[in-house]
Amino acid sequence: MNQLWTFWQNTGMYQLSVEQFIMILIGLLLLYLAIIKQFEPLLLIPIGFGGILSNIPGVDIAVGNGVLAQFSAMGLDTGIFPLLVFMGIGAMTDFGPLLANPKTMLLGAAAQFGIFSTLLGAIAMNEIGMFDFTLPQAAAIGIIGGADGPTAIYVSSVLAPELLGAIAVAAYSYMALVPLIQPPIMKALTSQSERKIRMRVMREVPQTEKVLFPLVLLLLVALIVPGAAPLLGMFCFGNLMKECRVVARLSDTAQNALINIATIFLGLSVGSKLVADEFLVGETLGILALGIVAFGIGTMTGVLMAKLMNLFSKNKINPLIGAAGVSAVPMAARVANKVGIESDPDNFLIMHAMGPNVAGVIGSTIAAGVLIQFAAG
Amino acid sequence: MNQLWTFWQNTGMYQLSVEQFIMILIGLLLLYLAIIKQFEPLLLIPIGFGGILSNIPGVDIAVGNGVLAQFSAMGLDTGIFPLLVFMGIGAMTDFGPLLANPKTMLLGAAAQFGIFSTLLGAIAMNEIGMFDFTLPQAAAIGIIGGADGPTAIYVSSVLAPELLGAIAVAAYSYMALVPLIQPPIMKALTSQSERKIRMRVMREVPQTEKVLFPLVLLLLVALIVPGAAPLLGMFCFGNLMKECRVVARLSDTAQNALINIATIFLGLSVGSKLVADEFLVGETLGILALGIVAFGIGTMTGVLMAKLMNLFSKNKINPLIGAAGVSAVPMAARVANKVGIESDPDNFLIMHAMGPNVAGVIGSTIAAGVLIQFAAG
Amino acid sequence: MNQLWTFWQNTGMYQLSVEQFIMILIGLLLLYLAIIKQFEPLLLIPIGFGGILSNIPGVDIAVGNGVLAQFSAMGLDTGIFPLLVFMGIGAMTDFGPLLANPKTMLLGAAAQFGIFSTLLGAIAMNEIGMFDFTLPQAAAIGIIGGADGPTAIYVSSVLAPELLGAIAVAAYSYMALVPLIQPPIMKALTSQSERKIRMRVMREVPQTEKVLFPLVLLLLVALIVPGAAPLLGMFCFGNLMKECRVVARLSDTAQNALINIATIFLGLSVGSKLVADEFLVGETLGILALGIVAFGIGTMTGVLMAKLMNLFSKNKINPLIGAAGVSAVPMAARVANKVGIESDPDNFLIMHAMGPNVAGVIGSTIAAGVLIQFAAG
Amino acid sequence: MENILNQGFGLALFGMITVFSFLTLLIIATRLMSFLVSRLDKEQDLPLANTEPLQENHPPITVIMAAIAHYLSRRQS
Amino acid sequence: MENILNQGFGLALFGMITVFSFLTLLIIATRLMSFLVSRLDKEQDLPLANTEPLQENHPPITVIMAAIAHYLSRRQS
Amino acid sequence: MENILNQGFGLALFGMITVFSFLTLLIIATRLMSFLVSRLDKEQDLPLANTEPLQENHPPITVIMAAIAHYLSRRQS
Ligand code: NA
Ligand code: NA
Ligand code: NA
Repeated sequence: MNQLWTFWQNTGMYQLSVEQFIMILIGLLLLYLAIIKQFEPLLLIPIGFGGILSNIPGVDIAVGNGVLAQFSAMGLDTGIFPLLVFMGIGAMTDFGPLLANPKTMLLGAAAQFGIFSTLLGAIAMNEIGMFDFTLPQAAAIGIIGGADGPTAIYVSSVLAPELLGAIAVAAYSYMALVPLIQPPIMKALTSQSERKIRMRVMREVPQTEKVLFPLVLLLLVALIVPGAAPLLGMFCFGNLMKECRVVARLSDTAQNALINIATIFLGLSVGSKLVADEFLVGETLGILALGIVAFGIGTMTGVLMAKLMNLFSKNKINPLIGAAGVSAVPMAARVANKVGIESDPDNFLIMHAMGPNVAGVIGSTIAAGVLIQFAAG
Repeated sequence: MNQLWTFWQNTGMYQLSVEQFIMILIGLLLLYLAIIKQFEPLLLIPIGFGGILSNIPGVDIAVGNGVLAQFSAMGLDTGIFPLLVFMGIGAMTDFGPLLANPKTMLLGAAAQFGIFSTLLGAIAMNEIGMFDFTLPQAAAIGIIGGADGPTAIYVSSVLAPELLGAIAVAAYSYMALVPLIQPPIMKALTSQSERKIRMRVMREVPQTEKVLFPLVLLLLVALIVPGAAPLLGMFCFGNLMKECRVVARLSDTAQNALINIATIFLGLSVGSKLVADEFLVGETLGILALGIVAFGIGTMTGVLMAKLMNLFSKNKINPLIGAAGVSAVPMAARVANKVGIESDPDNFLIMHAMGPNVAGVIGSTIAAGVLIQFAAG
Repeated sequence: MNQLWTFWQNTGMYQLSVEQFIMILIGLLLLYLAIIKQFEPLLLIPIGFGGILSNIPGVDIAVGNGVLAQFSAMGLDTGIFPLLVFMGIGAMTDFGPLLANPKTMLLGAAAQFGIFSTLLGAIAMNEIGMFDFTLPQAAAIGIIGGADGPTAIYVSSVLAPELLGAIAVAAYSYMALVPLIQPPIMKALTSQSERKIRMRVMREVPQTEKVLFPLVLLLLVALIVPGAAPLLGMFCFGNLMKECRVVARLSDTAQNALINIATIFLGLSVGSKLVADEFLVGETLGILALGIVAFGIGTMTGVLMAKLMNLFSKNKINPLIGAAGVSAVPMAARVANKVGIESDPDNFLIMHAMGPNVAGVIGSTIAAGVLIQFAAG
Repeated sequence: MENILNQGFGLALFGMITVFSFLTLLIIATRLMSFLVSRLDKEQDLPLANTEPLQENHPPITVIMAAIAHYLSRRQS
Repeated sequence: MENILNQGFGLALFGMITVFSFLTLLIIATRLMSFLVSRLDKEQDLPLANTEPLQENHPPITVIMAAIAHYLSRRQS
Repeated sequence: MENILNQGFGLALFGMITVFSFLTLLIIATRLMSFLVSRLDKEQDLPLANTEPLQENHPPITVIMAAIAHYLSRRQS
């Protein structure tokens, strides 16, 4: 009888708190979003599942010597997992469209307004007395506007690990919601005739340029924003392995086995941060609210920058591709294409949008470098 | 001359002890079993080879900063390697046959008698004065009856790391011997007509059920036996990645590169536990003897449970598939099929046996959870 | 304005030292050699890129908690990465040609003169007052003559980690230069008629011998030079996985995903050792000079040994294949073939040269074992 | 000695009960799940494993926000 | 409170300036690179991504040695 | 200085002797192994690399048990 009582005390039912129950529901919701709605399933499935595991009472999984706690200590607190994922993304990225039309980099720059205005938004929430974010926390929240998962996770792990769960969930959820968030903003800011602008056929970029570009980019980062060098360095390394064509086996592994392994571990590690006392707080609501503002502003400034550039240039840019500057590769580029087709069914913008799209990745890592260098506590 | 003497003193020949020599022979025997007899070669080749490496005198391989000692510290003492292997197995497991006929889960439950009777057997050996096993050690020995390699290794690494080598060797050897151990027991307990029972054609299981099942299973574990959550959690995570179909690249990696890497490291780490002073002890004999009893009892109770269920049910179960409840996936299911064919060449039991077979995996992890929760020192 | 000044102080341009600038140029040169000249790109691309990253000022990449410092601590200081690479090479190696003609092992032995004469050369440089190498340092420099990357890196990581960067760069660069270094030496030491010697068609080696060979080799190492057991053990393990044919999935992973991942990490880790104050020293010049001597002497003694063996044997060996005894698999074997074809366009030596080529790998690991056992500080 | 024997019997008995109870509950839960799925499937095709992502006007992420807000408000009161 | 507001504005302003400056410089550097590549390509075909390794009589590894030697000699003088 | 020179010569001499001795022994061992394999092969086909696992009535795992038992009994006596 005594043993039965001990058993009962050891069950999850006895030990489960309301907070853990809610967090398990949130984990299930993330799985639902990932599987049924196909919201960035590669990350949200491990994150959601890890979140459920982390809230099972009576067993150490996300704390102590638990397996997720160990994954987290190994690769999330150290930054290794997001950097390996970023290396793999680099090995999958084609800078060709950007090299064919380098001025679209400015679109990728403009869209980073989303990051910094969100930083200010977080501070404004302090001012009106809602929260009490520190500067590093505000900066980490801002990076959601970069619309780039590994960058957001890396920056939060450095600046505000206590917010990492909420920031990662926000970043990936909104990236998946790009097809809902962006089109109304894009249409509101552009006229029908602007959306019909046809862009010039791109030149073919020689392989030599593609090989040299990651090196040029790395050296420029080294000279100007060294804080962005770990992120951009791993990204450029992956890209160089792909483009140089002499290490195909390494490039293949970086794009497949290695990024997949890192993604599984990264997702579970992020999931281990979805514990009730860090996630079930008002700040999470603030972060989710700020995140959607970040995406909206980034979209807006990207489009407006395109319109501004058109004032000074003969070769008109279709302002819709400015929205792709927020990153969310390749979703945002596809959205630009889709909205374009609505105005002119024969106007395929996808390749033109890939330029600002990858420029947005570069732009967010530069912003990340600045934030890490100057906002660290 | 002096240097020659130093050299001689540094050779393996000079330093080799009788114990190390015997252990190297045992390592070679494991390789023989793995390569020529094809006893679970995926694990026994790394274990056997690691065992040889670990007994080379005059160099630190399995101790200190040796490479196998590092692997072991990294993933065996921490439980990471068996959990990753289990995740991969989850990603290879099809719960379809179990979902088509859920009541066969009871067969997977009954076969776990093997675990607990072996636990009692180990304690009985204490009683007759042969050994002096502690309760955690007896529990770790019992888990051999689970007929599931990663579970056995995980439980021993938690409860009795000093017995891990012997337990892993016993578990994998007997799993390979299932085609020898089981048939006589199965035939002794069943009549010819029972062995000819034909089972109903299974319903086709919709994908939605397959996606939901790992979540249902995880939640039930969380509520009832949280101690089994790390093992079953990783297993269900692997299975969910496979069944949800939206993260095929992660599922592929979990089933290939990642499980293979983890298997290599796990096997070598287990091999590093095959050092003479831990393995060449009477306890190892006891463990090997108890292990075969465990398999035998599990087979027996599985078959008997099927016969018991037939007393109360209209849809008769062929009792041979009860033997598959010990796990040893998929060997035990094949054995059930083979023995069935001997009685009726047209009666293919393999799919029906897969249900209790995977239920046996679930059953052993539940038993493992109970043992970890209540037998830990 | 103050912030602008802070920003300027944080840029790479402000902080970059001349030494770092030179090291970045060296990193770019290594990338040039790897990509355009195809000098061992699998290692030199990660090494070169890692070297650039490590010399970016103002950010911790190769030091402190930087990502490359972490890779290095994880797998280079511990020896794990070179051992995993060596395991993969073992899984790619075919000992068939060596087993068909075992006496060619003596060629692989003779070529190791390169290692020990380089060791003496390093000490001679001390004598003439150029440098002040310790015995472990001289031994680590000598191992360049082994013409085997992972072995060189493993030995330096044990004996002289401060020279690892220079030794790795020298080893891989000269391995790539084998087609330039060897032919003049080979031609100078052989007559036209010797270069035309046709060797007997090889016997077909049964699979059983191929399975047993790695075990025979391992046991002999265990008995005689246990210091070589970690290196040769992992190599033999890889080879056994390949030849035994019952663990094809492990062998595939060892040859692909795992060796590729280990190569990426190993290269970046070696790159992290290319920091100015360790690399930009006179000793590096000495190491590079000694390295080429090592390759030259190894080539010479390999060829001379073949000529010596021909004095005592009826079955003449083409002395060109002696040069393949330096390892540099499979480049040196190809060079032997190419030089042979110049004298007799129908005389294909490639398969005959593979024997001494892989024997050279064994020879260098034995030499490495001796050096580690007897030269360690 | 007495002690470990008793403990062992307790653990064995109790372990088997747990295993059986768990798998029995799992049978029930599985049957329930299968039943619900079959009913659901009749009413509507589940959009599982479509390659085209679905988007709606009410992004479900708002559910997270609502849940947290509700939880926080309840906790305060 | 004042303080973090000021810091935030400073960081935001300064961050956007950096992002824009960086990408502007990157445009210039990229254009320059493309220009140089196009001129180089006209003069000679770059041997990029040939499968056959190229070897010359002046192995470029000597460049490393020359560079280090030059650096060391300059440092001493 | 003397010292390291002597040590170096000793190590070099001794290292080459070891390398040669080892590979000479390896030649002998390899030849012996090949000879034994060829004799064995004539008498019976080795079941190597069959896909079908073989099972016998005397499971070789008993050899492990016998070996340990023998070792333990010898140690006690
Ligand atoms: Na971005
Ligand atoms: Na089982
Ligand atoms: Na060699």
